[in-house]
Amino acid sequence: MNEFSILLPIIIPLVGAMLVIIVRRLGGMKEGAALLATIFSLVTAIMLYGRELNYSLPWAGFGMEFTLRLYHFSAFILLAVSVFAFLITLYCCSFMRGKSYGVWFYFYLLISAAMVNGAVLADNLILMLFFWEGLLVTLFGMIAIGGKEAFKAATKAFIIIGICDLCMMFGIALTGYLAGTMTISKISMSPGSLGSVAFIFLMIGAISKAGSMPFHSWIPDAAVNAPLPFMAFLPASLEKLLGIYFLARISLDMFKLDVNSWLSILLMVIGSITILAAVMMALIQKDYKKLLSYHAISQVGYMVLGIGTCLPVGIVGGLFHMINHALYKSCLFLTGGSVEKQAGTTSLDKLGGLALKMPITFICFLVAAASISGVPPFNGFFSKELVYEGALQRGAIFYLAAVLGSFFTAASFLKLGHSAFLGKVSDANKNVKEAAPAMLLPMIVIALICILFGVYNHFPLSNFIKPILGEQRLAGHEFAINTTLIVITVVVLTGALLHHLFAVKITGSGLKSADYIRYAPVFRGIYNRAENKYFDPYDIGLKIVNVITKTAWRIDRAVDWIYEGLTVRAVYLFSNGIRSAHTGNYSLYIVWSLLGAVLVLIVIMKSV
Amino acid sequence: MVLILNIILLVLFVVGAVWTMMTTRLLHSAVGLAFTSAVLTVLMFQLDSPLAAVFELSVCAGLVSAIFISTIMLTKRVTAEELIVQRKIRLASFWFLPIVVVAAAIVLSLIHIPVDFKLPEPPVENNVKNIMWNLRHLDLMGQIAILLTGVFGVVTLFKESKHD
Amino acid sequence: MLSLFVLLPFLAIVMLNLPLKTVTRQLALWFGIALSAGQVFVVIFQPDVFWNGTDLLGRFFTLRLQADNLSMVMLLSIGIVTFAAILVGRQTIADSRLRFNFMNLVLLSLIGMNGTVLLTDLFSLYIFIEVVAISSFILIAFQRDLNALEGAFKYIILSAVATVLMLLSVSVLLMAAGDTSFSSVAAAVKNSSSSHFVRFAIGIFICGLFIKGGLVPFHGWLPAAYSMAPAAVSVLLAGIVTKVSGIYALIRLSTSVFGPDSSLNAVLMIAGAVSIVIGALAATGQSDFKRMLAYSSISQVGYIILALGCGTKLALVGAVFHLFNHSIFKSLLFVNSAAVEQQTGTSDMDKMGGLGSRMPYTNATSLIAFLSTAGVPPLAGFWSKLIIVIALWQSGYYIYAFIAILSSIITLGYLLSMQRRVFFGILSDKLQAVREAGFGIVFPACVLAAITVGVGLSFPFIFNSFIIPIGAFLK
Amino acid sequence: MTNDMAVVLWLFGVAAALVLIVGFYCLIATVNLIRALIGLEILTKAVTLFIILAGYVTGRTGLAQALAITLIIIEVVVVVVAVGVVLCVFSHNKSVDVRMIRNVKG
Repeated sequence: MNEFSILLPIIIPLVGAMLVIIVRRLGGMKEGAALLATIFSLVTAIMLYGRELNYSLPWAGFGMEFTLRLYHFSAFILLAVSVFAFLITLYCCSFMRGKSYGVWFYFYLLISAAMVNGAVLADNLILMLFFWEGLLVTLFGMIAIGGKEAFKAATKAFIIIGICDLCMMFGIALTGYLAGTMTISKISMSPGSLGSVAFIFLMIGAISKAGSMPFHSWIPDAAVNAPLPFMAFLPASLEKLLGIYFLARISLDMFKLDVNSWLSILLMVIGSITILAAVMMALIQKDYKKLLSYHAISQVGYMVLGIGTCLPVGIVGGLFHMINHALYKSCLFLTGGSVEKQAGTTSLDKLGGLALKMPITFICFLVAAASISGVPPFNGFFSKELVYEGALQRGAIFYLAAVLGSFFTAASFLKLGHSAFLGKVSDANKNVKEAAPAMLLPMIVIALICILFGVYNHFPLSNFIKPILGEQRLAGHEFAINTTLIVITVVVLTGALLHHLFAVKITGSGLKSADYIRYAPVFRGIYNRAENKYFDPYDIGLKIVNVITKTAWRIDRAVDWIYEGLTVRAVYLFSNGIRSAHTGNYSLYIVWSLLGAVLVLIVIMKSV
Repeated sequence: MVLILNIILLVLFVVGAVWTMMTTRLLHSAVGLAFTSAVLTVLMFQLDSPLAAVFELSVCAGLVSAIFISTIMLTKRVTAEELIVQRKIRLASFWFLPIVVVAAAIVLSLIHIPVDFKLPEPPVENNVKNIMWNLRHLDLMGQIAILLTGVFGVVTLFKESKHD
Repeated sequence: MLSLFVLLPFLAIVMLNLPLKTVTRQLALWFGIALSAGQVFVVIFQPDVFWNGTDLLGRFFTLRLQADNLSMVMLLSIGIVTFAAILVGRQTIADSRLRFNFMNLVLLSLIGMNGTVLLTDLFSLYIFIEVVAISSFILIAFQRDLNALEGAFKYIILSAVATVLMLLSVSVLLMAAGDTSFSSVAAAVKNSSSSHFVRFAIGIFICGLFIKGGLVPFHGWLPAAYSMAPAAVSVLLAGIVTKVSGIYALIRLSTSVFGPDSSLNAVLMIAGAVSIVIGALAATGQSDFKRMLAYSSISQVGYIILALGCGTKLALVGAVFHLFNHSIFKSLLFVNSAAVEQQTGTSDMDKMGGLGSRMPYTNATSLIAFLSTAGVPPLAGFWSKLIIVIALWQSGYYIYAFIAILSSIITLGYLLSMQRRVFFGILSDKLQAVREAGFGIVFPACVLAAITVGVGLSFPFIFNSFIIPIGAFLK
Repeated sequence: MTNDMAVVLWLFGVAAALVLIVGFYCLIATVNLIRALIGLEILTKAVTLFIILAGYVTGRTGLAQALAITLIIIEVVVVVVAVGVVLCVFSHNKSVDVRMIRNVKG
């Protein structure tokens, strides 16, 4: 496998995308082509894993070379991306059967896979930016094909991420200027005054891609009307992988954050706020997919918090949480997809009692829900433990936020599970059958991986995550299980269960279990405002833009009037005046001449 | 003695000009013009340039006045009552001409601008005939051209063209 | 052999008026065409037999004529414009007797103009300006139309006022200098330049020439005379008469005789700028074709005087070059107006429209002419205006440069509206009978247009060889 | 410049200037075309006097007379042409009133 093979992860999905279009034209099986492409890319990812490859090509000059670098961290991300791409395509074979936009979905899926591979492999900041923006375009495309309503969400997403990418561009330029070179592997500097500014701008780009708090508002909108596999593919897994990968690269390699720099505190604060605010919003959702999307946002908080601690244990926890979250979040979205496909709707008040009708989906849901809430044997628990330990070392407040977050996560998933799968079967979905096998297979596979990563967690830790930090960082940090933390988490989880049972007894139905929080005195005001998008930066931006365009239009009208109205009328006014002065009476002309002569004489005689 | 004669002549000259302008009847104004021209001739004699004086007398006083009188004859006779109307209009627009002239006379006589440039040395050639005929041929050529223009002017402007 | 310029037309007139009337009556116009074409040929190709051959006539007369580059340019433009005017006259004047008189008068004005351009004496300048003036009075009035007579009368009265002013200053200068030749007057003005009388004389003379040149406060007669004169005469008048008798005299006197004098330059610049602006504004609202062209020529003459007032060598070159260009494209515009008037019978633009389809040549040449007037790049007008603006800028007169540029925009405006109203648009039903003007008018139009385009395109090459030497007359 | 010459210059100058003013006033204020031409003639007389005076003062009476004679001839031709124009106007309007020839305006 010579060094050209590093280009394969980018080229194969692209060729696959073209293939899908061509096959579609000739009337063949577009799903087949897509599957073939994803299998092929999975095989290459597996073969490439564990190799060190470099590839460089002069591209645009001025320090912008087409350099790619494959090492364990990017190989691991490549592997994860190709796994998810394959599973999602498999899932789509049946999910997309009835949909008209199937072709375009596969096309965008393959291209975004290529873009993420490219971004991860890229060793030059500009090249990474190129792929980063490619992903933005495919994201917009994938949401937009969801229909008229989805287009609005697509533009919203495009604008938010677009603006953050602008900040990232500025950050890249600044870093390039400070470091003198654009190749990522060569950049390493301590964040001085200008360096921290560059770090903040890059961080904005990373966490907006990952979808954390300040830039999250497009995800819930997209969740409602974008095609569901998109939610499983991009926001749940790929975006998180890429975003947190870049966050890790800038904080570990490029800027070498250390414990006492205010940037790590900033990261941790953002992480904890994201955890709490997003999960509070998730608690009150009435729609299956919206609830899951808010959870996607809150889980990012854990990762950001983990990396923000700058402690080896925290960073390892954050990275491990990244891969775990990708797993169980996509699995949850897939279960949501099968519920939507079979029951026809995802709003919780119409669902109920599907457990008996769709047993496998229910089991997969249980496994994923347990792991996301951090129930011990599953993978979520272990990565959260590491993050808890890191957060505790850095400050009790962060640890408290993390634990509270997982309490509410557990509560909301109990609510979701109770209202969607348990309870009496409503007559509408009496004859609901189990989802098609092609949809079930990916769910089962992912659930199994969740269990695998949970029980044998030292396997992913030792050969995926630890090498990222390198030996010298990990020296002297063995990850002993901290018993007190485990006890607290177990207590918290049982508390959540009891609270759920108690709330169900009071309100009578799983759905309303969280309503008492919704209408609590303080929370009601915040929730109402949040409901009608009061805090959403995107809508504030829209209002400002509206005002600007109106004033610009008025200025334009004024300039037009001055230009046409004023000058033309003035010229005609003067010309009429002058023309009417010529009365045709020659004695007037003689008077003019004599007056002119007097003036000339005054000027000439005066000068003597 | 000569000075007083000059002053009288100058006053006559100015009064003749003003009278030419003030009279209502056109014929009188033509006669006034001839009179002014005659006074100018005498003045020229005073300034010892006799040739120009004779020329002025014969051409201006004679020929030009003849032209004017003939044109006045050609145009419409002015009836009596039109005369009265014209006199009223004339007085309306010309009554303060003499006042302007008298005021200008007083002003000009008060301000006395000294001749502040040095006069050139006496001329080498002072004989009119010699200057005109030997030194300034270009002027002669110009005069011939003007006379020819006058001829063609008369031919085109006065000749009754066939159609009207 | 400079005197031939003045004597040959005399010979022609005498020959024309010999008793054998019938033969000369038809050939009359060909004499004129031959003479003006000959003059152009002589000036362009400078045959040395003509220029430095023995002046056999000169021995009999002491004419004291003298020609330098400025007079060369003037002689050239006199030749071209007279050639065009005679051709247009041949086409537009129907009555053969009138055509014969027209020819004689044009020859006389040719004598006057050639004389004015070559003479070196202040009083003969007055005489030859009078020759040109009287012949143009008669030329304006010779078709006896009431409006033309009114224009002629106004021109006579104001021209008389101009001559009175000029003679007054000649008498004062005679007192100061003793002789009326340019050199002695220049010497007198130089050594007694601070005296009130001499400055009064300079001022009065300049005002007389302003009236003759038609600059704004003194321009009353110009629109009436130009617009109401017969077609061929307005070509001659607008093309060259006012330029020779007014502008050339101003250039000659203000540079060599009255000497470089700051207050005189200031007066010239103010008069120039005012006439540019008022001429352009007055032309904007016009509905009569020739009256608009009259105001436009006031405005363009303003450019020449503005450059003259600026005083630097480049400015003077710009002024003389613009004078030559303007005489070409202004006479071209009047030739087009003659064609349009002959075909449609009126010069009121509101009654015209869509003539472009029926009169392609006139349309094309008028397009070239008005683009050159407005100063659009490839054409001659642009280069001369460019030189003027650069010269103004270099010598620091930023406001005047700004006025020059701004009003060339207004010029483009009203000429564009003229072109649109006359040539573009749909042909109204009354004008269906309109055909392209006869060869007699189209040929001079094409010649003049060719000159404008030729000078424009070849400007970069002839700039150093022909245009700069024009300034050589400036000491 | 002897002082009696200065006195003569000053006397004749004032008189000629006065006549000049009368001539200009007539040109501007008159209503009759022919009277305008007469005003023109008055102006010419004043100018002739100025030229002769200039000749007398500087002793160049010869040159002054030559110029004056030329001037007179030119003015005669101008008046003849002007009268021709006036007569043509008269043949059109049947009147020599100035207000009748004011229709070329704007």
